[in-house]
Amino acid sequence: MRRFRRNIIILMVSKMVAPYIMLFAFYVIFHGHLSPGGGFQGGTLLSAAILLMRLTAGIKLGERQFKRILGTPLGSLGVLIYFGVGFLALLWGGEFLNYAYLPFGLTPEKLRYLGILLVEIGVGIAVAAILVSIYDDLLEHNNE
Amino acid sequence: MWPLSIKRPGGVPIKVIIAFFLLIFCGLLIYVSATLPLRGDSLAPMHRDQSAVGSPGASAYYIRNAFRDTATPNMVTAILADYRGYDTLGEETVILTAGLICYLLLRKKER
Amino acid sequence: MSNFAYISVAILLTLGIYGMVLKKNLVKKLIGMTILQVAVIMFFIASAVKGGATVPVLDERLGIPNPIHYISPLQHCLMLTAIVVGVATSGVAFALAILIYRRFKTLDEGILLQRMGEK
Amino acid sequence: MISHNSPALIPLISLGSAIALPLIAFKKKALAHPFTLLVSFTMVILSFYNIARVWQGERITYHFGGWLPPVGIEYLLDPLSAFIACVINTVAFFVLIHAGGILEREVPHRTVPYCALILLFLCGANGIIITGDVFNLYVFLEIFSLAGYGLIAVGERAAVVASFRYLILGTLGASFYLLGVGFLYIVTGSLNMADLKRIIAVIPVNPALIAALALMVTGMALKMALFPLHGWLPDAYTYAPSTTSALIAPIGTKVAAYVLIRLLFFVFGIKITVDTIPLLDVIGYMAAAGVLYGSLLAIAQKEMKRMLAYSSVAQIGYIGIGLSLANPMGYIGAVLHILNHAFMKGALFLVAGNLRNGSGHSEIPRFDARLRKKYPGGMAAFSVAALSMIGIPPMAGFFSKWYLSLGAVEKSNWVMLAVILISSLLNAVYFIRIWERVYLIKGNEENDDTLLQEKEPLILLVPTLILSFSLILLGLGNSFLVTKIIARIIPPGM
Repeated sequence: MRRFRRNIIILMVSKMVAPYIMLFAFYVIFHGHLSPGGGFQGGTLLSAAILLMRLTAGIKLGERQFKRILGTPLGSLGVLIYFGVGFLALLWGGEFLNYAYLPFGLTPEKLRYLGILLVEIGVGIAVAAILVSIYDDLLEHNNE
Repeated sequence: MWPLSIKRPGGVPIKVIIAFFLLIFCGLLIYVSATLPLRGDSLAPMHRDQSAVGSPGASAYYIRNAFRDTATPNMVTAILADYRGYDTLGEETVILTAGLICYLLLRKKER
Repeated sequence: MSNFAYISVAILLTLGIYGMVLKKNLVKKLIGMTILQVAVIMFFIASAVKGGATVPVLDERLGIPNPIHYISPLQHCLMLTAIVVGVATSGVAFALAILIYRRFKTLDEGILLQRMGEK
Repeated sequence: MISHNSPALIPLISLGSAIALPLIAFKKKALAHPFTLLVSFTMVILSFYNIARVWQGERITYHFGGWLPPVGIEYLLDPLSAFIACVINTVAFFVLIHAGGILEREVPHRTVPYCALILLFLCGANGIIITGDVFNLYVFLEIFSLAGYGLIAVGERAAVVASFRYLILGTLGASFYLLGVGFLYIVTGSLNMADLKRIIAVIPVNPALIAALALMVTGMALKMALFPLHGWLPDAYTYAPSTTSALIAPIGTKVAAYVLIRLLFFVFGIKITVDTIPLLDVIGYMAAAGVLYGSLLAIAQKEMKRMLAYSSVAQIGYIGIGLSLANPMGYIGAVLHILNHAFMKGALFLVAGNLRNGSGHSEIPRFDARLRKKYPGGMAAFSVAALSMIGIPPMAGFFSKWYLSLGAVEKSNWVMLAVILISSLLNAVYFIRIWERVYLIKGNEENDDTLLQEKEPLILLVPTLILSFSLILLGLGNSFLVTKIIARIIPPGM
């Protein structure tokens, strides 16, 4: 296995690019209602930004951006947001995932709009965190 | 599956037989796809407003009602997160499962 | 439009199965698996097309939404799910391949079967 | 609220707790197993509640998001799905009790993700059983299979290879299924099972419909390990940890068999599967070949878990035979065999796990009379389950074979009858081999040290005993089961 060597040019370029990838990821997540996009696409972009820093700066520096141990709990949290929104609707008398029953006092279609947004955020968090955690686990052996 | 791809002494190589069956499979698929409704025909069964027994056709229903029901212009998002939201929850669970498996198999033991 | 797109899907599908069943290297098997999944996704997406229709995002210039103006959104939604499932499956498959390589020091299934027998 | 949502609650509870488990047990790892057990117990209670609700043969539907079926996803609770869900959750509960004594030893430091995967596995199984939507079935099939790959891969050294092979073949099966769904959707324009059934009954039979049927059945046959497609099963069951094999052997293949029943009889209907193409005959002869092949290879095995795995290939063949007969008796036999085989294989794999835990191996040539002295309870459980596998009358296994034989006679299908009878003899051969070593041969007392000196702990023994002795109860109560539940779910037109 080749040893990891830090290259200053690649590091600088990726340092400049990564925040914009991340910004675009948030755009894709939050703009999913109006244009092609959504939680999964945004989540992969978010994880791409994090993984870019891991690839260029190495796991030590990369971990200051996103702790390795956080991957699985954050992924669980993302799915839990999704599940929680659905379950909240169930508790308030509707079916599971029936956003029209969410207790926020809006018209049903606005509530559905809001429900979709919350769910997409959950999906984005889950996908980003889990893709990073899979990457970390696949490389576990190499950074002993 | 694996013993199949190991060399057997003598006889027709088993690889050739499998490749032959795969060609037949490919031919059958092409034949079947030729009998499908024409692509791009907006009167094909899956695009109609009503199915053969009068139940609403899902795809046409989404196009007509997605914005009215969910105030979301992007129909794919509306289907993904609302009409068929349970599938998407399943999909998130699949990827969580993959994460958990990688954790289970590869992560170093904690001391 | 005619059904020629389905023919390329059928060929892609056969190639994928060929790789999965007959290639000896585990990573090549995984490549075959990915080709297979992509072929299925292409099949769905190809079937969603309507002649002269646009993407399924509401366009105010087209007035009240009418199915002849938009291609079918359902297949796209289903395939988003299938893509994620495919990503998850490849992730698990690579984890297993890495473990196999660590334990048996090979990815060739003939040698692998020998080493499994030896213990 | 519970009664309104009860069809969806079982998968939702297991799903929610699987998601929450990494958060709950993040600091305190010891919580993982009791929590899993509690969730499993809740699932058992809920599934019995569901059975009580559908007792009169009614169908309860549940619409996710409040959208009516062809638009939204539907869950369908009818006596068949409630019954199978009940069987699976009950077996899983006992296996999970047993896991309490063996988990720390088999997957050290890994109990949290392992328990979460078990919950996801159960969630996938229950979701597949109860769903009324063909694409939703695919999604839950993938949850179920992925969790299965992970659960298998933590076993012995060679388990990763077995798991990889299972993954390749399982993905092939799932892709075939998905392709079939695609054809079906293009021809009919619907994804809902009840809707599909009505549409398929009306539209003319065309090649695409038959291709869809063939692809979906092939995919499910791969998951179910029907005979020529069983390649992944023996290694996967052998190298997996005991808890995994005791979970996957009763649940994994049964769920795929259930999907086959749904597809053949409740989606496509007899009209296509019997009258138009001889699909059921093909399944039947493949299954019959599988019964003989599995039984013969089981006799040749030296390792108990591997022997049980090949025996599973044979037992799945029985279910296939029952389906292929396409008459009420064969159908009752197949459904009853799903129940019986789940209990029998669960008990037998638990015994194999106990032996591995106690004596460190489960190789049949090294069995002798010391096992009888050391583990009287475990061996009694083994004997009862084995008698049931062979098909001795008071046990449950006899009755499923009885109904299968009745079905074969009714259809004058003597080949199937002969296969059922011959394979019972073959079953007897491979179990008698073990009885002979355990009960008839005197052990030499000198090298007693190969066995651990301790008795089986109660936590391992009790679930094994309950699972195997309930086979007697199931056998005695089988007329009740058949008339009250299974007879109500004979598909229309059979």
